[in-house]
Amino acid sequence: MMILDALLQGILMGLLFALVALGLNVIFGVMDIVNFAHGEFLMIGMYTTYWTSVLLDIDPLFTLPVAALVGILLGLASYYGLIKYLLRGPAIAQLFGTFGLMLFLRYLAQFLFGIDYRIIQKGVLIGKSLSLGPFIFDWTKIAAAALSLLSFGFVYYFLHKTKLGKALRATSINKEAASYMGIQTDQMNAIAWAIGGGTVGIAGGLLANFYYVYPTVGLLFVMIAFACVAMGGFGSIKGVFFAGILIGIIEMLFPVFGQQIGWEFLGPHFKFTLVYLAYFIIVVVRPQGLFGWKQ
Amino acid sequence: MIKDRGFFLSFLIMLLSLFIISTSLYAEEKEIKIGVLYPLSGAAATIGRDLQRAAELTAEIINNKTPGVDIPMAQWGGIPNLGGAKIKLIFVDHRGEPDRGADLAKRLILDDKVVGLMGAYHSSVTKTVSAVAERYGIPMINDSSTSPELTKRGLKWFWRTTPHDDYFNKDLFELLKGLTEGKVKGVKAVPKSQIKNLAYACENTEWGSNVAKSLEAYAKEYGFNIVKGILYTANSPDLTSEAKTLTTAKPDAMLFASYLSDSLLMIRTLKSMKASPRFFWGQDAGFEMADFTKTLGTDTNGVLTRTVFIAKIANVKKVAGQVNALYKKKYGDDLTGATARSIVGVQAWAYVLNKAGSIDRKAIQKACNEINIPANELVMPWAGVKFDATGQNILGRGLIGQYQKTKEGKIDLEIIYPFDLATANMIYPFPGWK
Amino acid sequence: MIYLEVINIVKEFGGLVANNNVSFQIEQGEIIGLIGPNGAGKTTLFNCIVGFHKPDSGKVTFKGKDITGFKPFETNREGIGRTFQIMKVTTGMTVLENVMVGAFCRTDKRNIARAEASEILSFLGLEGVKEYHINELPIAIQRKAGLARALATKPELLMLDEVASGLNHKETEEVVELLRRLNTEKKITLFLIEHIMEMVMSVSQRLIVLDGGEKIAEGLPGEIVKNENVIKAYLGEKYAKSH
Amino acid sequence: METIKDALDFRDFSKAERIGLILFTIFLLAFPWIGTGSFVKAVMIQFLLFSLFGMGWNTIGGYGGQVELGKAQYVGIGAYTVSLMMVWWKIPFWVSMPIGVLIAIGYSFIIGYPLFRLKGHYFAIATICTSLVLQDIFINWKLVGAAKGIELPIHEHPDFLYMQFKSDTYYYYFIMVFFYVALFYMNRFRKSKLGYQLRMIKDDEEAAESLGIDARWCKIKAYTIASAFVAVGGGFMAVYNLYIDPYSVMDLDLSIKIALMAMLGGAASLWGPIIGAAFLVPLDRFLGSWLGGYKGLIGVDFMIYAMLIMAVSAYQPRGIWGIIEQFRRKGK
Repeated sequence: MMILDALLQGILMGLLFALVALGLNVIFGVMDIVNFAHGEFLMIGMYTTYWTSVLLDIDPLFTLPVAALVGILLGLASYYGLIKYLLRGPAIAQLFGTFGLMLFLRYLAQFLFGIDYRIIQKGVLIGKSLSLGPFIFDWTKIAAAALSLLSFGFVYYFLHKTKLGKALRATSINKEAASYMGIQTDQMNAIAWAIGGGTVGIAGGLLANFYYVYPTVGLLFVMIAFACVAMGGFGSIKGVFFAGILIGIIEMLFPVFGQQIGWEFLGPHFKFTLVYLAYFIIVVVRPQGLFGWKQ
Repeated sequence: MIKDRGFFLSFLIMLLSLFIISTSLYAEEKEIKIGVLYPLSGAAATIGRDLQRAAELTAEIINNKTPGVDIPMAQWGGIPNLGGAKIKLIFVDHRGEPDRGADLAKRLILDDKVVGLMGAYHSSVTKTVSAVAERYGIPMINDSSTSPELTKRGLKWFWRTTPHDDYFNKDLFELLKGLTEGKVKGVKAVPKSQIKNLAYACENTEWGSNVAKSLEAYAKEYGFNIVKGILYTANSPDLTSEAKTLTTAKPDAMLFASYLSDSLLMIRTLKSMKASPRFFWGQDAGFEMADFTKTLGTDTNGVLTRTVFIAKIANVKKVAGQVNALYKKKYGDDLTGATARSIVGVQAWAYVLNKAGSIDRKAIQKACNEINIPANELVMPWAGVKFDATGQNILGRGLIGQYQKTKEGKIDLEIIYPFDLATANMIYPFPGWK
Repeated sequence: MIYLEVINIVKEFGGLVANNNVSFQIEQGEIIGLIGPNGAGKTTLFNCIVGFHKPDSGKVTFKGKDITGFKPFETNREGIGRTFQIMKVTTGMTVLENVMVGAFCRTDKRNIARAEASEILSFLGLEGVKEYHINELPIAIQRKAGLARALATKPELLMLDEVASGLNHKETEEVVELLRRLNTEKKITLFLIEHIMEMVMSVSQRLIVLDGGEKIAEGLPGEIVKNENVIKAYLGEKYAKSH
Repeated sequence: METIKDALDFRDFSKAERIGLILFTIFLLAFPWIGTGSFVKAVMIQFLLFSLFGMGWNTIGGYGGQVELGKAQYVGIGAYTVSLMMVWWKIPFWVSMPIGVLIAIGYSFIIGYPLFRLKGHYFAIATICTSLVLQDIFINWKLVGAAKGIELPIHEHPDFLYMQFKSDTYYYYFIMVFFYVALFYMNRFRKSKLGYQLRMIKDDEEAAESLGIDARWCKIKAYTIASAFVAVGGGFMAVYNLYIDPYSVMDLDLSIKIALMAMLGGAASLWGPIIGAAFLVPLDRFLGSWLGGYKGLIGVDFMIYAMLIMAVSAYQPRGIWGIIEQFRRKGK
């Protein structure tokens, strides 16, 4: 029973991890850039929801469009302000460019909003949970999971069914070929950043429903998001989805499982170690990740 | 070619001038300088800011005659035995990094020529800083690190005013024992079977793991039963599995050692699981910070925290109320355990300097070993400040407070333990969340 | 002993057959051309021989030794060198350094490597550009530098991937001349993929033609031009019939 | 003999660079006597230490072009070996440090073998993961002090064997010796067969393979060299700070800092990591020390730091050394 419970909780949490990682993956897929500042995008999404809901006194769930919009704008601003210039350099310079962006955003937030922890107190879902027999689920997490599914559905639909999405995918598969076909790489990149920023903005908005906000909060999630994207395969939407769930399950199930069979070393203090280890093993066996096609 | 050489020269000059500026900025002044190392940025920035505020306030009280505070030092207007010299605190930010702390300690000692050091909050940073102090033979008074090991290292230049974690954990078990004996204000004796099973979750740092170890030891000594103990990774994005493990063990009491971020998440997570232990205790740190109640609001009703200072102490201790009023007026918050400790730290420095009557290192060392600050001059509910041979203050003691909802729906921290200082009836059992 | 033998190589990429049952032999000292329309599987075949791809089935032997599934650096150590159609733009290394890397393949000493590299560069008439970075040079010289790099590993068999593409007429002639000299003076067996028919006809002693992953013809240049299958493959069905 | 001559041979550099090196050496030698304060000296020690780390990283990250972000685990291995051997068996630094280096080499082989199956971003994230896993293991491993870390006993009297001195000046000169050994080694390395092969791999791995280079093996070798360098620095950190814990010697931040300094200074050049450390270490320490204590300015030092990183990455991906070379080319 506990195992089943842990499994379900893990899937809920995993969906959220996947949503956080989704934007990172879209950006990577199109441009081959790992965005270190992704966690800070998340943080800004969270602050957006926090401030709009507190200042305008509306339910945090209704602030999601604002969070998404801010995310999109942030993505575009980052692209045109910095990333475009980084593209000339080698991978490592790109990595550190986004690393600089990460530091900048983090401490800008600290400068503007102070170092206090903030948490949203009021909201239709906040603090409420759903009891189903022996299982108890947090409503905010259920909502987050549902919206995560929705976002995945939307992004998948966008990439596979719309003209723009197809162009985006063409760019991600082969830049040169795409540019021969008249697709403007620059525009595609910007769109990727907009989608990346938007989805992570939504993720931040959802997270703010049950998570505290402070300037370095992104740090907690970004490593998980990295592992998630890399485990699933860079650039694969399907991959990031399943990898997120897998990470959620590993993180939730192993400690419980370990306790049940009395293996203390599997305890909660090792739960993320197990995630990283799982990533390492998976990529060593399958160097392109679970669903990736590029190396 | 010429251009090249020019570049290198200018590069060297730049480097050199950087060094020269850095040294000249800290030119000598005619004050008694105490170097204070706090985490002013980084993950613990919130607490570092509060600590700095409290320390500054205390220095102001000492340096200027402050009416309305019934501590002799408030009327000093400087250190009397040093010709009214003012205390100047030099704050540096170690960001919680031990090696940065050590470097800054060297700066304070050799560049700023401080008379002594204070800080550093994180036990790990205190370790490197005190090693530097020991190497250079500069006295260091530690105000706020609670790792028991710090005073077990045979250092000759290190003193600690605050009680350490072993004291606090012992307090907890005294409270539990008191519950079974009916000593707690407002609660009838509870049968031991109702409170026997304990579970703890401690963060996996040097502090948290020490707390866990000592909880295990005291549980044995006092005849309680630990049904589940977990160490978890600090700053975790998700604590569901930890909370789950705790709740499924169905303990009577849940005990925590967490910094702020984890304590917030833990409460939220347990709330969503409708956890309902009878007793809910946090070992300071996250649980006693101003941000804890500010962020969680009434969700904290009934939560116990160990601390060394509670604003309500003003009811039983006049000076505490006076200093707290000053602090609140200036910064809007009540004093907490951490900030009050910082006050005592600066105060201890003032008394030591006054007793030594000189800024000679040996004289200060001697003064530290002999100092005895009486209880009624402290904001803390302690029996005083007096160091033993290891440098530990043996007269300190802890408090256990409980967050209680007032009629107006606000949250107050009431003293529950020691029993003779209790300011309110204890809410028992823990009301849980609705 | 057969010098290089390729037996029934099959290579598929996700269901797409790139090479199907290709077999042929090369004699020592020959100059062989490998031609075929775009997508015929020429580069894949090269990659299967030198080891960038592992063939799904089939066998490659070199001087009697089975080298199927060898890694590229292993086939190189056996004596097979190769050049690339596209030189990835190198930013960090000069031409000399590039060639030295090749020379390091056979020696550990920097001085020896440098001497050998200089020798090869002067053989190819590249002394003048030795200190330039490759991406600063015109394409023809880049190609030559790539050739020099491969030559520095002292290959017995050199596999050239479109060494003349993108070059003008005069440059192409220079390359042809160079290849002949390599073959006669350095006794290197040459195996080249080429698009430019004129060039490949003039330099090759024998030709192998691939289409759709299969070998459709093999023979002397004169024969190949008249081969029905080849004309069909190159110019389309219609043209072949009317011809 | 020839090796040493090679290591000391700077003839292929421009005259300006050689003069610069000589001036720099004189400056370093004279530095403790210039009369600057101890904080500056401590910063200089950090600078030399991070140059050492950076030069190590430069083998795999700069010359080899691999995005390696897990060097902190080797700092940890070096630091822990020295500390544990000193605490448990009283083994002097000069014995335990080389052993630490050997352990680092062994461990880097074991981890490098699977690691270099990976490429690009998979590799980068895998290096972070291995470092985090090792850190977590040390955080939970009771035998090695777990999260508490290890304190080294403070000796009453200066002790060369255990590297215990009262004044930073001694530490300064020791790290300076390590620094120069590393510098000379790197000077040889960049001209060595492995150095050339790595640069080829960085430019074009396929072409490198076709030139008879076993790319994976080369990368493992470079990774091992880098690890050895970093482990030396780790050992030094232990005796210098007298206290280590998994958070300070194995943190991701440290890994990133090491790579960042080398990259920002100019990867794949001899001077790059040194220049990077010369800029970032003082910037980090001084800005933190100046601005850190002022109210209302929390985070400003980081923002300046961050803007500098962004500016260099965007303007000249080859780092500060790249900018200098660019100007020199223009000057010609």
